[in-house]
Order: sequence, then C-alpha cells, then structure tokens
Amino acid sequence: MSDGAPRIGVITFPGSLDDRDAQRAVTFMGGDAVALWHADPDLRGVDAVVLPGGFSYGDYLRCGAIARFAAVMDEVRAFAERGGPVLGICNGFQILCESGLLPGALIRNRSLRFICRDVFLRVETSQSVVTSELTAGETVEIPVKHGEGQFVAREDELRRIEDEALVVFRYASADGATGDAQNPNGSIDHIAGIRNARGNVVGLMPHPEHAVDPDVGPTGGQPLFASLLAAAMAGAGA
Amino acid sequence: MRCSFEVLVSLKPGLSDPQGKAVASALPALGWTNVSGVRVGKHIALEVEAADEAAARAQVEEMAVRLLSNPVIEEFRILEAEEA
Amino acid sequence: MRCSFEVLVSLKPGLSDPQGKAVASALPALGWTNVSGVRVGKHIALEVEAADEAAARAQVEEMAVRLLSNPVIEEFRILEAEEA
Amino acid sequence: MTAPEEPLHRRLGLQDDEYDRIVETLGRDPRPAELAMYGAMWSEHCSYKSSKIHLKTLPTEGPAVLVGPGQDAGAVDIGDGMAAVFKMESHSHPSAIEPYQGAATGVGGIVRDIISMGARPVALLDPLMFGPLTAERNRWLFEGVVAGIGGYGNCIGVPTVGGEIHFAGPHSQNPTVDVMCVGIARADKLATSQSLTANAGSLMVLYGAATGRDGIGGVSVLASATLDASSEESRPAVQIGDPFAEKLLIEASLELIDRGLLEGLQDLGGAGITCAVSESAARAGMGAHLDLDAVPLREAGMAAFEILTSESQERMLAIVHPSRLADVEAVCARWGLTTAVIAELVEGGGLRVTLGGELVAEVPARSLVDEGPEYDRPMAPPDATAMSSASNDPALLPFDKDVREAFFSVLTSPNIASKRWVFEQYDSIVQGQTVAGAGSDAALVRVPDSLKAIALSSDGKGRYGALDPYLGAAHAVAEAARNVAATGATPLAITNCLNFGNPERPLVMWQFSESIRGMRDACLAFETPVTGGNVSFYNESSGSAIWPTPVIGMLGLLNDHRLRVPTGFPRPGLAVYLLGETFAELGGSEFAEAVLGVVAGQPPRLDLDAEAALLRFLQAAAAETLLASGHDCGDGGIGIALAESAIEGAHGFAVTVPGDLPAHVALFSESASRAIVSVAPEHEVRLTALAADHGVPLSRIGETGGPRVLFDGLFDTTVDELREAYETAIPRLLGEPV
Ligand SMILES: Nc1ncnc2c1ncn2[C@@H]1O[C@H](COP(=O)(O)OP(=O)(O)O)[C@@H](O)[C@H]1O
Ligand SMILES: [Mg+2]
Repeated sequence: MSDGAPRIGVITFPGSLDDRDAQRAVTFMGGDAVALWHADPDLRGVDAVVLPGGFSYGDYLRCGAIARFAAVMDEVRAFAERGGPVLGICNGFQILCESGLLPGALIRNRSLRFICRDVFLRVETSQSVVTSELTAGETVEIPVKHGEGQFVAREDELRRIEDEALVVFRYASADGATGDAQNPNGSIDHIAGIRNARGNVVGLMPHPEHAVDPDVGPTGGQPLFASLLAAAMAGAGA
Repeated sequence: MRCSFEVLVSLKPGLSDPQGKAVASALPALGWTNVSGVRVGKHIALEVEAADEAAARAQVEEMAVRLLSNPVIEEFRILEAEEA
Repeated sequence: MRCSFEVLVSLKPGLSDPQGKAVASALPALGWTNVSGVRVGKHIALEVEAADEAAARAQVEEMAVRLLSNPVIEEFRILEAEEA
Repeated sequence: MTAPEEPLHRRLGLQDDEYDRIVETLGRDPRPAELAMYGAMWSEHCSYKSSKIHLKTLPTEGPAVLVGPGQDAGAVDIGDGMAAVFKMESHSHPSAIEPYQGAATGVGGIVRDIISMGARPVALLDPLMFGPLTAERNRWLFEGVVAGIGGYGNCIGVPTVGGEIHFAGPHSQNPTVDVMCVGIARADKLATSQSLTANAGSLMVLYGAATGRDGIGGVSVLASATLDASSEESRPAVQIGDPFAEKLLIEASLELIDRGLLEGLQDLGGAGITCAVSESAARAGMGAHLDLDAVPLREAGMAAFEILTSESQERMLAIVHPSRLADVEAVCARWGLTTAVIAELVEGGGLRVTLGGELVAEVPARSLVDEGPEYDRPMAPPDATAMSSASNDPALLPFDKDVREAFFSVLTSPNIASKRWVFEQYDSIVQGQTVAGAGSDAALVRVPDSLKAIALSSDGKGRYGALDPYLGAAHAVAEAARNVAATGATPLAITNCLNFGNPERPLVMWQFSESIRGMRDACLAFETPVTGGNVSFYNESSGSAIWPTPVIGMLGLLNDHRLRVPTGFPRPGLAVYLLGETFAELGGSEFAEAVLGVVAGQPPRLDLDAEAALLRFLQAAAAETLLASGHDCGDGGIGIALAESAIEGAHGFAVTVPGDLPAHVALFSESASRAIVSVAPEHEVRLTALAADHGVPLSRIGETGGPRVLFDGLFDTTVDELREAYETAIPRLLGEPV
C-alpha cells in the first residue's frame, strides 16, 4: 500500500467470516489493511481497528460471548480508551456490546430467521468515526445479514442512549422514514448502529464492507470507510 | 470432589423475548389457550472438580457472571449441586 | 389456579453438543481448568391456568413433548411447580 | 425388522453372494469388525453397485476437464492457472428424520468434499423438493431444511447463491435435499490422487471433531453381538452439525495445502475412517496399519466396528510425511483443532486394524475400495396404461376459464412463485464476489482478483421425469445450460445428484437408465461433460417412490463479468424478442398441474441441435453486448418468463403473444429452447442478423416500459400487481403475515 495510507487493522477471531471482505473494502477505499489475529499481544501500531462480521466461536452460547475474552481485546479496550477509532460490524458489534465497550445487546431477530437483504440506514449523527463524511438525515444503502441483530437495552439504558444521541444509524426507507416495514429484525427504536459517548467506538449490524464495490452490491458503505480512514489519519489512537 | 451444577439463564423481565413470543403464539393452534408468561432462556449443565462444594459453587457463580450470562440483559440461577 | 413451571430441555446423551464443546474449550483460557461435561440446552419458563396442579403438570408434559422439545434429539425435565 | 435368525452378514445389508466373496477374498470367515467394514464399503451409498454400469456410459472428457468422476469432486479449467471444483450430494434421508440437522450436515459433507480437493469453497446451491405446502408436515420439513442449510452455510462463510425448489405429492414422505458446493483452487495445487506422493512410513493424521457413535445405525446390529443394550440407547438417530468446527477445518486444511505440508487429503463421509483410510491406502497402492486406540473418542467404550464405521461430522484425514508432522500439528493447533496420528502407510496392500493391542481386522485395502460388487439390475418400463401418452395431452383438454385468472394461478403456484422467503435466509454475499445471486437465471460468482466469473445453475425436472425419464433428464441439462447461457456465460461441465426410488424395483432401474441416457445425449450435444455426482436411491416409502429426479448442477464461465446479461428488464423503451419456437406443448406443464390439475401428456420435445444453437447465440449476443436482458423461458411458459423479467427489473411491457395457437396454449406452452431477451432499438438489426447466422428463430413481440403490463388482446395488469402476487404466494402458504 502507498506510504502515508492509514493502517486499518482487521481482527480475525476463530469463526470470523467477513474479515477478508473488510480488508478488501479498506484497500478498495485507499487504506492499508493489516490482518490482526485474536491471540495477538498487540495491535501492530494500526491507526484504526475493525472487528469484522461472522460467527466467532460459532456464536455458540451468545454472539461475541467467547470472543470478547480474546487476548487482543485488552489491546482494543486500551486503544479505544486512548480515543482510537474502533468499528464493530455485525459480529464485531456483538463483541463490542459483550465487552461493555458499547451499551445494549443483540438478540435473535423478531422473525427468528436469519435475514440477508439490502436495507437503507438513516444517519442520525455525523459525530462518529464512520459518519464524519455524512450529514444527519442522509440515508445510505447497505446489506444486512444476521440472525441475531435485534438491538435491545433496558429502559434506563435506552433512555441514556437516546438522550446522549448515541444512535448512529436507524433502519429506514430510502427517503429516511422509519417504520416496522423498514426494520428487518425488530430492533428497539429501529436502532441499526450506535457509538460510545466519545464517538470513536461504533458498532452496527449492517455490513458496510459489502457496500463499497459497485460490481457486487450497493455503495452505501463507501462514506463509512472514508470517514473511518479520515479518523485513522487523524491518528487519535496513537 | 466433583460437583455437578445447572445454571439457568433467562432474559431480564421487560426485555423482548422473540423465542418466548414464538412459543406463546404457537400454543393456541395446538389447543392450549391457558398458558401465559412464556420465557425462553438457556440451561447449562456442567461439572466442577473442587475442594468442597462451597468452593465449586463460588466458581460457578463467577463463571455465570463472566461468561455464561450477559448481565446487561440476562439473570441467572444456579440449581443445587449434587455430588457426581 | 395458576401454576408456574420450568422446562429444562437438553440434547440427548451421545449426541455431540457443539455449544457445550465451545464453552468447555473457552474455559481454560479464563483460568478454569477444572470444569468438564458442559452441555448447553434450553430453559423455558411458563405459567398454566388449570383446575389443579396435576392437570397443569400433565399439560406441561404434553407441551414439552409436542412443542417445547424435539424428541428426536432432545430430552426434557420439568421443575417442580410452584403456585404463582 | 429383520428376523433374529437372519445371519449377521444379511443384517449388515450384505447379500449371501457378497458374503461368499468376502470369505473368498480373506480365505477365512470374516471377523465382526471386518464384516462391518465390508458392509459399509459395499453398501449402495459407498459402492454405487447398482448405478456403476450405467454411470460408465456418461461423457466425462472435455478440453476444460481437469478432474473427472472418481475423485471427491470434479474440477474444470477456468484459465489463468485456476480451477473450479464442484460437486453435488444428497442428504435427503437424514433430512426426512430431522430436517434442520439433516440439511445442515448435508452442507457440511459436500463442503468437505471440496476442501479435500484443496479448493476454497466459494458457493453453495440447494436444489430442493418437498410435498405440497398445504400439509403441515411438509411445511415443517420445508422450514426446517431451509433453516438448516442457512444455519450451517451462513456460519461457515460460504455464500448460498442459488438453488431451486419444487413441490410435488410424491416427495411428501421423502423430501429431496441436494446441496452443491463450488470451490476455487490454483490448478497446480489441486489435491488429487494423482498428486498423491505418499510412500511407506507416511502417516495418516485424523484432525477435527472427536469420533462418536454417529450414523452407524446400519451396522448397529453388531451391537447385539458385541455390545450391551446401554450403548444401544446412546446411539443417536441423527447428528448435530458443528459449523464452527467446519469453518476451522476449512481454514486449517487450506493452510496445510497452501504450505505444501500434505501428501494427500481426504474427507470423512460415508463409512467414516474405514473409507478414508482404505481409499487413501489403495490410491497410494499400499496398505496401512490403523490403530483405533489413537482415535479421539467422544464416548468411552466404543467397539472397533463403531470407531471404524462412525460417520461423525467435521473430520478430515491428512497423509503426512513424518518430517512434516510437527508443522501439521502446529497449524491445526493454531486453528484449535485436535490431531491424532491414527495410521501409517505400509508396503503391500493389507489394511491391519488394532484396538487395545488386539488385531480386530486384516483385509486387503483394495478389496474394500475397488473390488466391491457391481450389479446389472433388471429393468422394466411402465406398462402402457402409464400417464405418459399422447392420448391425454393437456393441450387437447377443454379450457374455458379466464386466461388472466389462469395466469395468476400459475404465477402464484409455489413452483413458480418467488423463493425470496427461502433465499433471504441465506448469506449470499459473504466473500464479496457475488456478482449475481438469487433472482438471476444463473448465479455469477467472481473469481477473486480477476474479471472472470463462474456461472452456476441447478435444475431438476421431476414432473417431466415422471412422464418420461429420458426427456426429464435431457430437459434438466438443457435448462441448466440455458440458465447459464442467458447470463452470457459459456456452459463448461456438470455435476449431478440422481434422486430415485428402490433400484431393486425394475421400474425404478428403468427410470434410472433412461435418465442416464437423456443426460448423456444432452451433455454430448452441449459439450458439457459430467465431472462427478452422487446417486441417492431408496427414496420411497411403502412402495411409492419419488419422481425420478436427476438434478443437474451446471458450471459455466464468463470471461468478463461486466458483460453479464441481467434477468430483469433494465429500462423502458427496449424491444422484446422471443427466441425459439412455440408449439402446442402443455404436457407436464405448470399450467396443466396448477390450472387443469393434471400431471399428464408428453413433456415438450427437445431438439438438442436447436438448443445448442440457442446457447451459442445467447453467448455471442452477450459478447457483442447486444442484450439488455435475457431470461430462459422454462416452467410456466412465455407469460411467466416475461413477468419474471418485469418484476426483477421493475419495468413493465406491452407484448403480443405470437403464433396462431389458442391463447392459453401459446401463453403456457413449455416448448424447449426458448428465451426472452430485451434489446436497445439500435441493436435490433444486428441481433436479427446474428440470430439468422445461428439459425435461431426469433420474433419481436413488443416493448418494455412503464408500470403497466399488457398482453395484447388477452389481459392487462401492472408490475406491482405481478410482484405482490409473486412475492407473497409462499409466505401466504406458510400462514405468515404479508
Ligand atoms: N432453494 C433455493 N435456494 C437459493 N436460491 C433459490 C432457491 N430456489 C430458487 N432460488 C433462486 O430463485 C431464482 C428462481 O429460481 P428458478 O425459478 O428455479 O429459476 P430457473 O427457473 O431460471 O431455474 C433463481 O435465481 C434461483 O437461484
Ligand atoms: Mg428452475
């Protein structure tokens, strides 16, 4: 990769499936993809970390329940505390919730069925490492593919999430209208993705890495990766 | 000594329980209209090798909190140990 | 009267239990090396409105066979009812 | 239930003459464990004893074929030193008992076939057949099978990009669950028996899951002889798939191959360790010492015959030079997989098996693998009173219903209606190469880091097969090729899964040989050789069998995926052409069953030369970028093909159905070798000329445009109305909110 390109680490856990896809998306968007292994003692000095989609440890017991104990997760936690950009996609989102890096949890879809389809997401804030290049109210088209993507949180927690504007994406129609018909999994308040208070840690169920290459899908994931690369450039995690 | 335990994990009340809903909505069709409050959770059986039951139980508690349940949305109960 | 039951559903012995296996192999890394025989199953809590406990229990038996468990691969146990 | 006085070998499924063969081979009476080994290896499932002599007649050679039948999977050359590896297999019997796990473990099995060739699995397809969804049990089987395929496929990161589903009464008791897996490998890294370099002293390393009492029902009769009743109960009727373990197997196996650490690789499937060890040894022209004490067990106290024939999932066997053992163990450990050296290759052809230090079996490896029985079973065509005859041609039946009504009945018949409810449960995009998935005539999967894409379609024609098994098979090959060509790709080769009843019944055997004949003729005509497949017999209950259903898995190649032709109408203002000719052919049609309620008559004729011409024309037109869309005209006829293109592309059309046939015949005839294409006005002249060059008849039947759908002089509707009917049909049948 060209010098000066931000180095984006993609962690592979046993059972990660979209790790290569995330690396490809990073490269496609001009970043330098660095493969990280769950047992690694460090993050190899990357500028941002992506926890990819998949079924870590088969998603047995609970999605992300076992992966969160991986050696590399201590580094991710420290990196996040330093303000480093961390993106959790699908299973990565679940791992971040299990780790306590993000509030709430993800349970079986309302339909109890796995669902793979393109959906529209309404951007709720540009104050996050994946939406700095977007403006609130915009919509992006990105596929979902998950069986356990229903976001839930206890009432008090949910209130905090909404009050502190931690919701980054909601499932919506192309023109930004939310409703049950647009909500593929029954997530509360149509929540598709959230951030931490600082905005450097983001998790979402949809798969932006499958929405950058126009030959194989929509392109709504491009601005998310562009934002992530920009944040990585800024070097907050160093 | 070796003690066997059973850990029962269930969703905290108030949280939506899609599996419970599915079961509940399947019941009437099968002729059961007198059932309510269906909640579906996990049942984990395991055996622990420890000095005494108290020690074993304390460890299972810790395992339940750290791994077997997600305190954010779940609560758990440990069933009486019986020596294996 | 309204009785609450808990049905514990677990894989028949002899069947491989991928979930149990995954949990078991994760434990040592967390410092727990003394755990064995991990099996992961389902826990279903529900309430039944019936004339008496015997009737309620009989119904739960039937529900467990027909709906709550898959007799081909699972076995179940019903926990003592307590009046709700 | 077999009578207790039955001799052991019969209860193991061995015929008396087969038993005599064993005695002759060994020069003594076989030990129980040896009987179990022969019983498993000489079973229909492992030995193909009833089908072999027929399968031999299939064309297997071709310029693109790198690996033909006989290996774990076939392989074709896709250029740039790359190979596509593919195979289809059935898991119908287990799925009938426990649909979720049965289908899930079916996916696991076929994926391991691809891994064992050294290829990375890149796509799955799932051709399925069930009884009508009006019956509760069929809905349970359908929902369970689909969930099982998704549950396993989604968890191992292999996209399910296509398949098909049909519903028919004869498949109620015996659903047909076939799964096709496709892999991609560097041609020079293909792990085949030719590449087997093992010598005496090489080790056999079993890695993956532990061995339990799985899938040994067949030989469980030995339990009474050798085991107590308690182990009887602990013998599971079905298996639980562990897709996570499979994912680790994929990554570990590919790393082992990539680093050149292996001398051979073999998956464990039917007949378990017995098959893997004896095949590996026989292929190397050697024998082996197998130490059952080294096999990691899931349960204590397993008997030799159980360990030998267990079909526990998620296991692989690697042939490793002793100097590489440490590296192999390290790779597996990194992926969290257990390894065990269970055998060693030895000079001479003997397979020597010990347990607890005792000799439990000693047989020639080849006798298990290559010297199994072969049968030329008696065949008999159905008697004259059978359905298939010109006398009950549906085209001659009176039809006075409203054509519009009939059209919507066909469009919403579960065979035709959208399978979205199914394919949205599958991850069709993981690995990031799915150029076209479900909804396209053939799925297109890009070859990583290239412009190439492989085109995949699976097709079975059960209803035609029921009326005429020769035509059923030939049409299946034709439709699969047409689906591939409609995207602009070149059909290269096929795999198949042959789903039939009891081969000991002459009628079933006749259906089988007719199907093989039809497949053979079609494959020769289209130059798409057979690279492998799978035979599933005994799909019947109480004497009534499933429809004879050979399912074809076609693999094609598109050199530049940017030239792909979509199935849907991409925009308004295009000219719509019908390629091919329409005859009064309603025999075995969707219309006949859905509207007239009969499965009768002769299936459409199939002119193999006309079909081959159409295939060539579709590719040529795509290469010249003349086509805005292309869709094969199959089940349901012209009207349905047009509707599917309109729904898929979200653009309506106005057409006049050509010819002077009665309206319902013209609209619903399923005449072969036809397709619907749309073309930009500026390309019409060239298209017409090209069609003439290829001798493909074509007629301009209308234009695309707007939300409206008009069949001139027949009826009028809208794309939205079509979509609503097409998309909600199956959810409605499942009693879901729509
Ligand atoms: N079981 C299935 N799994 C995945 N995709 C399916 C399945 N059944 C049908 N499809 C998809 O739906 C589309 C229509 O299927 P079908 O009508 O059989 O196509 P065709 O008639 O052109 O062969 C195809 O793209 C096919 O791949
Ligand atoms: Mg079809």
